[in-house]
Amino acid sequence: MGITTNICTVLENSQIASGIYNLTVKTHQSADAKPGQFVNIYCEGKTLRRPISICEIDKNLQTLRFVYQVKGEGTKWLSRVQAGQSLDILGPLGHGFNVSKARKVVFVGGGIGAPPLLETAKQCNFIPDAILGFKSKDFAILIDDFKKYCENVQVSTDDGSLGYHGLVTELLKERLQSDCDLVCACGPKPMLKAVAKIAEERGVECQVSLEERMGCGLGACLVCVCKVKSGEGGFRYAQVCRYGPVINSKEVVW
Amino acid sequence: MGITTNICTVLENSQIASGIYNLTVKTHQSADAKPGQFVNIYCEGKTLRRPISICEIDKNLQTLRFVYQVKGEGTKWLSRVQAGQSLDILGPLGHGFNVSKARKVVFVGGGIGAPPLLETAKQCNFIPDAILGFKSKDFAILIDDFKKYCENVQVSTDDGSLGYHGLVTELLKERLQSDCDLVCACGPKPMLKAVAKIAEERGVECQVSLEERMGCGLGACLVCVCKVKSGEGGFRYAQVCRYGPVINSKEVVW
Amino acid sequence: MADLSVNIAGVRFKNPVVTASGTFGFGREFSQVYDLSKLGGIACKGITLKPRDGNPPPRIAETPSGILNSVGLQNPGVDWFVKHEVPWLKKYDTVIIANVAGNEIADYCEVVERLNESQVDMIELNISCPNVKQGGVAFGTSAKAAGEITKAVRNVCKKPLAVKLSPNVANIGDIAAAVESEGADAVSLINTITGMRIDINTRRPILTNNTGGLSGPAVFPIAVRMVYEVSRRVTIPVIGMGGIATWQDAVEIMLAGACLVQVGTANFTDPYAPLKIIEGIEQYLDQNVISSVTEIVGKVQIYE
Amino acid sequence: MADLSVNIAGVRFKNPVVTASGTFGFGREFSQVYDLSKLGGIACKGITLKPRDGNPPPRIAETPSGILNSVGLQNPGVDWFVKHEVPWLKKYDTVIIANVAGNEIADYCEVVERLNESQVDMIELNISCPNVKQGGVAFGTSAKAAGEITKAVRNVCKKPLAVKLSPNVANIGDIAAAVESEGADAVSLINTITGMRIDINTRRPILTNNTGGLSGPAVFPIAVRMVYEVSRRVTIPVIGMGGIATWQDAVEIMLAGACLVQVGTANFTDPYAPLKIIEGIEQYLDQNVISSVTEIVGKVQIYE
Ligand SMILES: Cc1cc2nc3c(=O)[nH]c(=O)nc-3n(C[C@H](O)[C@H](O)[C@H](O)COP(=O)(O)OP(=O)(O)OC[C@H]3O[C@@H](n4cnc5c(N)ncnc54)[C@H](O)[C@@H]3O)c2cc1C
Ligand SMILES: Cc1cc2nc3c(=O)[nH]c(=O)nc-3n(C[C@H](O)[C@H](O)[C@H](O)COP(=O)(O)OP(=O)(O)OC[C@H]3O[C@@H](n4cnc5c(N)ncnc54)[C@H](O)[C@@H]3O)c2cc1C
Ligand SMILES: Cc1cc2nc3c(=O)[nH]c(=O)nc-3n(C[C@H](O)[C@H](O)[C@H](O)COP(=O)(O)O)c2cc1C
Ligand SMILES: Cc1cc2nc3c(=O)[nH]c(=O)nc-3n(C[C@H](O)[C@H](O)[C@H](O)COP(=O)(O)O)c2cc1C
Ligand code: FES
Ligand code: FES
Repeated sequence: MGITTNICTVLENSQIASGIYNLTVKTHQSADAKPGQFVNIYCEGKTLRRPISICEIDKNLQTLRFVYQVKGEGTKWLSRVQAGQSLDILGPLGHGFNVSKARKVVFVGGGIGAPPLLETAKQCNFIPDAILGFKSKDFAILIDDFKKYCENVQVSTDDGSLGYHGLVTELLKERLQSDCDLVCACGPKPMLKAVAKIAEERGVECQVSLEERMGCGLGACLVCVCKVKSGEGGFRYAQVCRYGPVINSKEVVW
Repeated sequence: MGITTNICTVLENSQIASGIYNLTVKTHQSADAKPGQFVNIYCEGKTLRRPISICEIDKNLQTLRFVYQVKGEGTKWLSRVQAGQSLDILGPLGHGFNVSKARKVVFVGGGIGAPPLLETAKQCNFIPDAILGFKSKDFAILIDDFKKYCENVQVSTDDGSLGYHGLVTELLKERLQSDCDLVCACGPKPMLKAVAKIAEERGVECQVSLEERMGCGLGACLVCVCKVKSGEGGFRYAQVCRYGPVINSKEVVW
Repeated sequence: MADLSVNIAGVRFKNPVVTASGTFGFGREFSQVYDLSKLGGIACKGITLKPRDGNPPPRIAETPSGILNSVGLQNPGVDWFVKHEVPWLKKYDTVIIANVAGNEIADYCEVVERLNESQVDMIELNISCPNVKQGGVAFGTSAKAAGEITKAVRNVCKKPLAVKLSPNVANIGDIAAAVESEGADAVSLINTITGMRIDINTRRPILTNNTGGLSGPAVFPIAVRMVYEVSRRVTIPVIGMGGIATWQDAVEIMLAGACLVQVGTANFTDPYAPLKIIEGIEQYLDQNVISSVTEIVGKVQIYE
Repeated sequence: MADLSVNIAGVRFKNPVVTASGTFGFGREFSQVYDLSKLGGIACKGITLKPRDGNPPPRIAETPSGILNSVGLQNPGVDWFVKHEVPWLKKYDTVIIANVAGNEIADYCEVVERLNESQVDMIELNISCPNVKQGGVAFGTSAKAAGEITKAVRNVCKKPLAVKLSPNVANIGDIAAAVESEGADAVSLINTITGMRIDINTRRPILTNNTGGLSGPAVFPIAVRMVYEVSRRVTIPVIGMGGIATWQDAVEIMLAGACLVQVGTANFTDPYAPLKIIEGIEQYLDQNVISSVTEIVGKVQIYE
């Protein structure tokens, strides 16, 4: 009975960047949560829950932290929930990053892909590095948080309004000239594909966190599938919610 | 352009009896409102607005007062709206009571039928009387308000927990032995039918406020009809929202 | 500013938003709320040869994101309509669509003949009303019957003729093709889908008619699919409706193939819905630098 | 305490709540959330003769009070099902319903023959899946085709046989009557209604399959009406589903004529929905002093 829904209390829900919110809830689900896992949040009036990655886990305080961007109606509703109100959360769900065997991890986060990497960074055996890319300064998040757990935190923006003017992949290419045995990435699919290619070309393992539209969030309904390699040049559809959301990049059929 | 929707501000929304709420909003729609009219309130997530009678009109303060009972999902949502929040109201709608020609009006209110009678009582040329019936003490509302504008306010409850133990119709029969030239009634249909019969038998005019499930609230969609007499022993369907909600009892085909 | 006008069968609509039959009466009531000349058109309440009482109330029930109605074609008859309603509506600068219903083909034809002499701009043949015992939806659920009635009416009809299809069918494309081949100038869809609600306390249906027609946002994905299917089967214009509540919905169903949209149930949720939809479409076109609304019609790019 | 058990075609369900095919896999995942023995039964994901990949993602879109899905019968094939899933599910004290799909009648028969030797308690013939190119819904939209496939399968089927009907038809009563006369032990309805959504920014369908099947509360009034219609046409038990999300919905569709209910999309909104529905039904019966759930079946008192 590892997975439960819990009507938990919202401790904080406030805007931290343009359209991006920080949500902290008190829930016993923190006990089982692992970095890179996600939860499925019930949004009033919506048939489907919204999947949101776990950004930080505090087992002592029994809290989970999330960082989410308002996209459509569900996240808009979520952004209006106030501290003290309750929220119905299903989780923890899926498989997260596995950093236990790595010596030097480089995290690559694109935009709202940064959150799930933060807890993972905290749980590395050795101090990792991070490369975070954003559209612009207004959307930059979690930089100071990553600095707490990483040696080097490099930031890039598409418009140059903060840090390096360009793509995370350019910073990653440079970074991979020195020591690194695992890249963990989360962000838009084209970025993940590019990151995976760079890492694979250099023989570095790469784990990517995927996104797909979901139904049950548990693995039962088969709506959230992605193509993973299977057999000789073949593929099969695996559930992002259960087989993933984090998958070794070599398995993914892009 | 007499009818508008207005996103108005809620000044008060609080429970005044078991499951019954008092709602006051600030709106320019008060300028055109007449006693016995109603408004159609938008409830979030609901396709249909909820019709609620106007209980009091304050043209100076530009406010409308409503008293409503929580029945299903719409009114439940309404009961959670807080002072300071806004509400989308369509109105004022329909035709109310006409007391301008009456010398002595007796109001008969059953349960949540009492509210529309209050503003009407205020606007009588001569001081009226009122008979208010409730299921029990816990559901009794507006007694003190009616006392402000009425000479005699009699109260009955089904279980005897307050006032007369019995039905309003029994009190009405007694009351109609003395002076009265108009009965205005609002409440459940069986009560209205009984009240109308009593008044008509005594040759007293009777106006009743009807309820029916509504669509547009304007008279266009023809979903809210009631049978009114037409031709020789015939009937036609008239829109409660436009032809009513207040109708002379002699017109109604019960 | 984008051109919002649309031409269908020689009739010019100043914008593609029409209020749907049965939700807007003959316009009188809504004229108290806003100026009807702002609308692309008004599809009037369904009319029959003789006045009709309709079904006993309750005639409406709410459902998740929708409603059921069982009005049953209450209307004052075609003669009253032509004499009292059409001349009044003519004061406004908007297209008048008469919605015609009946029990038998002969009724439909007779109503249409009387409308020929009126000032209505277009006729919408309602062969899809689920709330009357005879006729109504029966004509709309077989391609043969739909073709026959279209043929008969086409013979007598001097106005542009749209046929309004029922969604209660296995293959709406077949029905659309049948009415096209018998001379319809346009098809409108969807009418309501038959549904039922029961009060679990009284154990009685909520509607005294037992069943009613489902409309509102709940049916929108079905409407989009049917408009898409029909617009790939016929070359005549498709008038799309069913659950349109926002300008985004209107754009979506136009991308699926609708030249014109009708807004029904949304009038109950917000009487200004049609005006907000017109404004929204205009802004969408301007923001996307599209010069005419006709350019988005059917432009969904499907996956092969 | 009311008796919640229901018998259909010799199969005893401890309560009338079954999880609907395709929303619950083979139970493994939900077994991490609660004890599957609490359920009346589990209708397993549709299985075919050979394993199937299904359609490319995205396979789901949200709609007002509903969803569209286009999974397209991804499944590991009947042999895997019989070997790995059924024995595992047998650990639980609940009825196992195998949901069978295919391209041709011969496929269906072959799958059923392999299931004959398994421990599944009942077979549900899915002749109504709108998300596959061949077969699927085609069998479900004509009474003739539905009757034929039922007849062929009935001949080889040694288990109690329910046939799952498509709502994408003009007259579901006719189809139900046809499958009854060819030997079905029960009918289940409704499967999903074909719908479509388009992203107005990309102008592409949200589903890579272009269209998908609508389910969830939006379709509930349609399901109630169809269950009502079918239960008046046939004497075999009706298994009702489509948008059931609360115990009130379950009671309502049972009043309309369903002996058993299936809960699908609601599992996504709340994984505990089936358990809450079981509890709610029990309380409703107790409060109304009804000793057995079977007493409410079909007890709607319609208006004449
Ligand atoms: C495993 C996983 C983890 C995620 N973690 C985060 C996170 O930490 N922070 C964050 O801001 N976002 C995250 N997302 C994306 C987030 O789920 C979507 O932005 C959100 O569901 C949008 O809902 P909406 O109601 O605002 O948008 P709408 O467009 O109204 O949603 C409509 C439907 O599409 C689905 N949908 C829309 N966009 C996405 C998407 N990108 N991925 C999956 N489903 C989508 C919705 O869930 C809903 O079912 C994650 C997605 C996944 C799959
Ligand atoms: C002209 C008029 C004036 C009214 N004035 C008042 C008032 O001042 N105070 C008050 O408490 N109630 C009043 N009512 C009744 C009130 O409209 C209903 O109690 C309310 O609509 C119930 O909505 P719900 O969402 O809580 O219930 P639900 O049962 O969830 O509603 C479902 C649908 O049924 C309709 N409905 C349910 N009950 C009624 C009813 N009795 N009359 C009309 N429609 C109904 C709802 O509007 C909605 O469309 C009035 C009704 C009418 C017609
Ligand atoms: C109360 C009501 C009455 C209706 N009456 C008619 C009618 O007389 N003729 C007709 O063709 N359609 C009628 N319809 C169907 C609508 O015109 C429209 O096709 C349907 O409601 C779907 O659109 P919507 O979801 O925007 O309402 C009626 C619908 C409603 C809700
Ligand atoms: C994701 C998904 C997959 C489904 N797969 C199947 C299936 O394999 N076989 C089947 O008969 N029905 C399938 N269905 C239909 C459901 O079993 C059910 O008939 C339908 O969804 C209506 O019920 P609901 O509204 O409770 O979901 C599927 C539905 C969904 C949402
Ligand atoms: S969301 Fe159901 S399998 Fe992933
Ligand atoms: S609610 Fe539309 S006519 Fe009364």
